[in-house]
Amino acid sequence: MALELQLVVNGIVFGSIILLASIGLSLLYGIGDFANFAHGEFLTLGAFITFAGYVTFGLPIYVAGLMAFLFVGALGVLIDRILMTRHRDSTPIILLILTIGLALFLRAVIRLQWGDNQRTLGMPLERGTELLQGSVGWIDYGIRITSTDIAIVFLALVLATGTHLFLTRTRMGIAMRAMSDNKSLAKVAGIDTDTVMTVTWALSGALAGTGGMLLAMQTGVLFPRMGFNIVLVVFAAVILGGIGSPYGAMIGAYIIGIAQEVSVMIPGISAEYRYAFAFLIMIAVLLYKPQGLAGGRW
Amino acid sequence: MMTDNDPNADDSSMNRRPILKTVAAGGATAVLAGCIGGGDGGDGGNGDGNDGSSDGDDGSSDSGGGGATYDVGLVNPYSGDLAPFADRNDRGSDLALSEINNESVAGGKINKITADSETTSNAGVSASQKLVNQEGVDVLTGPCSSGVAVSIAESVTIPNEITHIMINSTAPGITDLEDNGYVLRSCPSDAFQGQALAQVVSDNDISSVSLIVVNNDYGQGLADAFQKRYKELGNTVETTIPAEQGRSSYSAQLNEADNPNSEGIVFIVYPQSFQTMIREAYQMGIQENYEIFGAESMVSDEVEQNVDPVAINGMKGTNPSPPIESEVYQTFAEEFQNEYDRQPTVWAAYAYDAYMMLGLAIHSAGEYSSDAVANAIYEISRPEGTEVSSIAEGKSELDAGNAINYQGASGNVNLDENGDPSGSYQHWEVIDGTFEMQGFVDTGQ
Amino acid sequence: MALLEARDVVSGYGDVEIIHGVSIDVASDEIVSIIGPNGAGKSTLMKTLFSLVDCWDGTVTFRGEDVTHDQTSDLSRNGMCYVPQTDNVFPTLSVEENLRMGGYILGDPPKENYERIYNHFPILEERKSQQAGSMSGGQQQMLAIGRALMLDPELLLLDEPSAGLAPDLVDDVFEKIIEINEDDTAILMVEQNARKALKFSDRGYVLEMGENRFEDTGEVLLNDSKVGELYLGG
Amino acid sequence: MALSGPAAFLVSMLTLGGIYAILAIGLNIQWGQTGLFNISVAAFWGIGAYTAALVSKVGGETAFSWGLPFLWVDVVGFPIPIPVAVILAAIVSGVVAVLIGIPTLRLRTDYLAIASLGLAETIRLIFLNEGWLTGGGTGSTVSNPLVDLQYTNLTLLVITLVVLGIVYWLAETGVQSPWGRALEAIRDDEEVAQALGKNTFSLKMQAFVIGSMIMGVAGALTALRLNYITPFEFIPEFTFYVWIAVIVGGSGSNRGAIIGAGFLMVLLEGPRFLSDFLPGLSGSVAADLRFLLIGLVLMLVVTYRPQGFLGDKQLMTEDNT
Repeated sequence: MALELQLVVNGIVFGSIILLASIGLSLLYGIGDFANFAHGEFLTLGAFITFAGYVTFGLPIYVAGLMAFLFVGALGVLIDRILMTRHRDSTPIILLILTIGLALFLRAVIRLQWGDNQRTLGMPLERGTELLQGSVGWIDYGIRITSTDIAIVFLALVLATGTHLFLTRTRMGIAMRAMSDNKSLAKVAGIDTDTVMTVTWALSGALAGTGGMLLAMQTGVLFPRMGFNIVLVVFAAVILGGIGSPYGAMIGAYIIGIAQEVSVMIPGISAEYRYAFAFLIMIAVLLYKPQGLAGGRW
Repeated sequence: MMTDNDPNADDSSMNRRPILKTVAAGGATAVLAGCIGGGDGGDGGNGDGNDGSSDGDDGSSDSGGGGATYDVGLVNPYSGDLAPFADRNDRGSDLALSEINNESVAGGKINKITADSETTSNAGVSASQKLVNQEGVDVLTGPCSSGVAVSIAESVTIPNEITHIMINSTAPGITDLEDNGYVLRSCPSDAFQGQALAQVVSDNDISSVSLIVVNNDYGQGLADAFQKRYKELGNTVETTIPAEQGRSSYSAQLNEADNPNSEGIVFIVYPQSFQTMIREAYQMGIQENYEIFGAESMVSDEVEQNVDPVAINGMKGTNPSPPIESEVYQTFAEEFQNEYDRQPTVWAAYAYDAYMMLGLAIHSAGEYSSDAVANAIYEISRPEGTEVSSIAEGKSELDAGNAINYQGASGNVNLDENGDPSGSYQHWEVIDGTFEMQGFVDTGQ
Repeated sequence: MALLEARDVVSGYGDVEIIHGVSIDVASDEIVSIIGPNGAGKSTLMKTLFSLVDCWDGTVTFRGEDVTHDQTSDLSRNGMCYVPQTDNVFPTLSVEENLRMGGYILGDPPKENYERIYNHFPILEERKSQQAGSMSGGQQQMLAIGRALMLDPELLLLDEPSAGLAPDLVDDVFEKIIEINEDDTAILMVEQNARKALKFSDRGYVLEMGENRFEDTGEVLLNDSKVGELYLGG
Repeated sequence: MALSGPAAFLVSMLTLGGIYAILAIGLNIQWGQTGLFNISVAAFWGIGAYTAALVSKVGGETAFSWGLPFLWVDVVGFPIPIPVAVILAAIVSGVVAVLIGIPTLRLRTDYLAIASLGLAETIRLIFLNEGWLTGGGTGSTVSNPLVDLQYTNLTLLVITLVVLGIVYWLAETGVQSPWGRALEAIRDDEEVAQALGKNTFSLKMQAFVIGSMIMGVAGALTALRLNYITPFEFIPEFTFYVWIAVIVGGSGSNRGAIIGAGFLMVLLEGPRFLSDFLPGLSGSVAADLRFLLIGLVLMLVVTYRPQGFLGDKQLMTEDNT
């Protein structure tokens, strides 16, 4: 039967995967003030770039991951320069529709490049190491962890920490937070909001690209809809944490990740409903605390 | 639509078959005409009404003998969830078409026109409307998923009296469609495989299992058939766990399947999800404790190439038997390999057979129209004729006035009165990471 | 030549013209106030001067150069800074980060810029790691001014610096403004609190319906019976 | 049967276009009129379709033997006309809309968007996993009495156009009424509307429920068009399609919604003819190019004509959040 603690561990791993995507989405949401529906495609692209590096070119996985980070980051810059500069004053709804168009476009490009057949990273299989066998009452706290799990959690946390340092220590990072706080004041203060926006796209893309790599490592298979399939959960994490707050997104990602997994312990709820469970938590939190858990704070 | 309400459709079809055979020997056309006539009174009018578009074709095929073109539609999931199947259907059908059009049938060539079903009924119906009404095809093939197939059959092909050959739609429910004989399949119903799989699991002395099932028409249909037979054999299904395709993790499903009362886990999912599942199952140490079984959907290059053998070695399951040892299949596989530089899947074989049967049926009928194909396709596949496996053989036998029995790459493709080929299944075991066929399953029926 | 010269400025929002041709001068050592009833277009004028609102007609020159259509960031770089009336600090940034953003254009502003501001507003140094949003209204106003001073501007535009402050804080703010002015920064401010503003100002303009009404030294305006009756609440 | 050739194709496309137009009008009441950012169109569409499918099956044989007009369906021995199946679809959609509206309509715009998207996905999972009710992944047959008619598709087209006409008339009447103006007030500034003494929650709920009911009606028609429905019809992409229709046609305009639906049909179905002009194109490449084109057109439209063809310019180009 299910090992209860194992579910929590699985949740942490899944939470780590959506963590990077959530931070990136939240940054764009906060600073650009719109929901980027193409974010799922960023993830997919990150996964496929990793595939291209690791499988097609035979590079080490971390080099492939770095490629995903850089490539999707660069794509973010490209999108911002070509498409988004015209839309600096557009309403959120225009931007939302725009990103839906972008999502369809990117997914078609991914299909044209890599086809519809699923691809596999072919990472070596590994049996999870057993830790902490035993149980207390009905709670079985035995867990198994693989080095991939650890790598995923580690990498996600390293990048999250890096993002935190960037946002709090660098001039550009603080400018991003300032712009998220108050766009017009940022302009008044002489902040080059155009550049800040471009950097935000780059960072958001780069984090999503790496998130895509983690997703590919976890699932093992790649397909053009993979990012879109989890983007709703990413949105749930972002909203749960409070839109525009990357720290909230971190909390949100882990809560959603763990809650989803643990939800299978509820009797009578099929495993298929765990995505629904993520949304129900989100809505419950919104009703109780409409600003999200972080209350709009950074 | 399920008018038959026959709770035991499989058995009844078994019972009825000998009768059909007997009558068919006397005159298959009469039986089929009867079948079609059974729908509504407008039989005579059908031919006329239908031929608004195909008259031109008939004319050219009759007169020319050299340059006629027979438009056949293929609704294929080029996008959407089942997109990976589209290329298989294209490869299999193109391979058949190159042979058909080399030889020419009834003095003409088959022209395949494709349209995207997007794996949804809304788009699939639009796509087939375009093929049937805009392009004027007389025969429609595809699409992939059974749900879309039924929508198209009910909304487009049956009302338009278009012969509809399904290539990958294996849902048992399709057998019972009230189709006036227009709906045929080149793939067997999963009702048969469910029985075979139940037999294999039971024969391995596994008396209780957890099922992980992709929750679509394919998975549910197969799981139902499995469950029914498995219980008849005196075993128990502990839980049936639905799993949607395309998820990034199935650990929750696997945890649920990890049930102390189960001795085995049966996967009825597509390769894509299976690769994720088996990876997680291995990490969780699940196959240490359970015997693992799988349906035919596992048997694929993807799984062989991408899954580490240690994770799947010893796994067992069933596969509709392309008679791998048979010459027909060997030739098919060889040509396929030459053409596409890869091994064919069973799905490519079904697509290949659908088009081969179509080609032979056109030649046998001597004309191209929906009704002519629907009738002739039974004739060229029935067991009484000379066995043939290529267009050239078939043509020479037919031209000599002999009845033929097409032997397909996917099996003997003898269509029953519901337009279904009977399935025969091999059981396989994964040895050193490859699916090794172990011989045919005797379902005892 | 005055530091800032606005001539016949016309501007507005969308299709609505709000400023119908206003002229204003600020000399390099002055404190100048713009007063007038609600809806007179005082804030719009400020925003027009700072290029936050498009100038439809007329010219604005700063240090003799035409800056009518300059970008706000160029204006800041060249010595004109602006403090909005409300939402004038970044609430989730710390005090120090707010100041750092004030000096964004300089790259990383040197230490003495911070020190100059901490000298004017010691409270900001005490609270430099506190989140700006959690400070009192008066402290936020000081931070807002401090932020604008990071670039050491020659001209500071203040939109209602006393808005929403308790009466005893208002004097504090004005005293700080004088202090800043003595530090070689010209001040142009819009004030609701007209009487007090004029008292502290060298000169004042009275605006009504988007047009100049009166213009004189602060003292004269304060004592002008007509101005007093119409705009200073008797 | 009966109709064949390009005419039949046209009939089928017009029917689908009509269904999209109905969906778009429903969404327009919610978004264009009231400013509700609803991304659960597919869910209500599906609820309508499943309701119609279930209703149609209740009686088994249809009431033809009663010699009644063809629009009648038999339910538990009691013959009811198809419009009743359609109305039932609307009612069920409306009830679900109330249940969803209670927790979500108080949320701010973008939260409502994501919350409704989540609920739509939840509803799709229910379609998929509650097999006892919906047939699960296998799908559900629709006992469509129309298939026994001589002009099945034409009849459905006529029904669709009649429904579209009624829905359009209702929506236009609503727009002109004080009720419609109250909704616009909420759209333009909810706080002001509240200050004017409007019960904004109740008004928003009304708009949400009515819009959702219209979507449910479109679902019932879809069930009649497809004759067989599966949960895979009601994926989020279809919600986006309806949004495209509304945005391109012009938010706030019901006529625009219809034009937008027409544009959507050209966008979705037009590229099917791409392969006619590019014969060498493989099926999957053509499909990919089609979506490439859809994405591109969408981006171009909102970039160069954000208010759509007939839209309220202010709604789309000025930030009123």
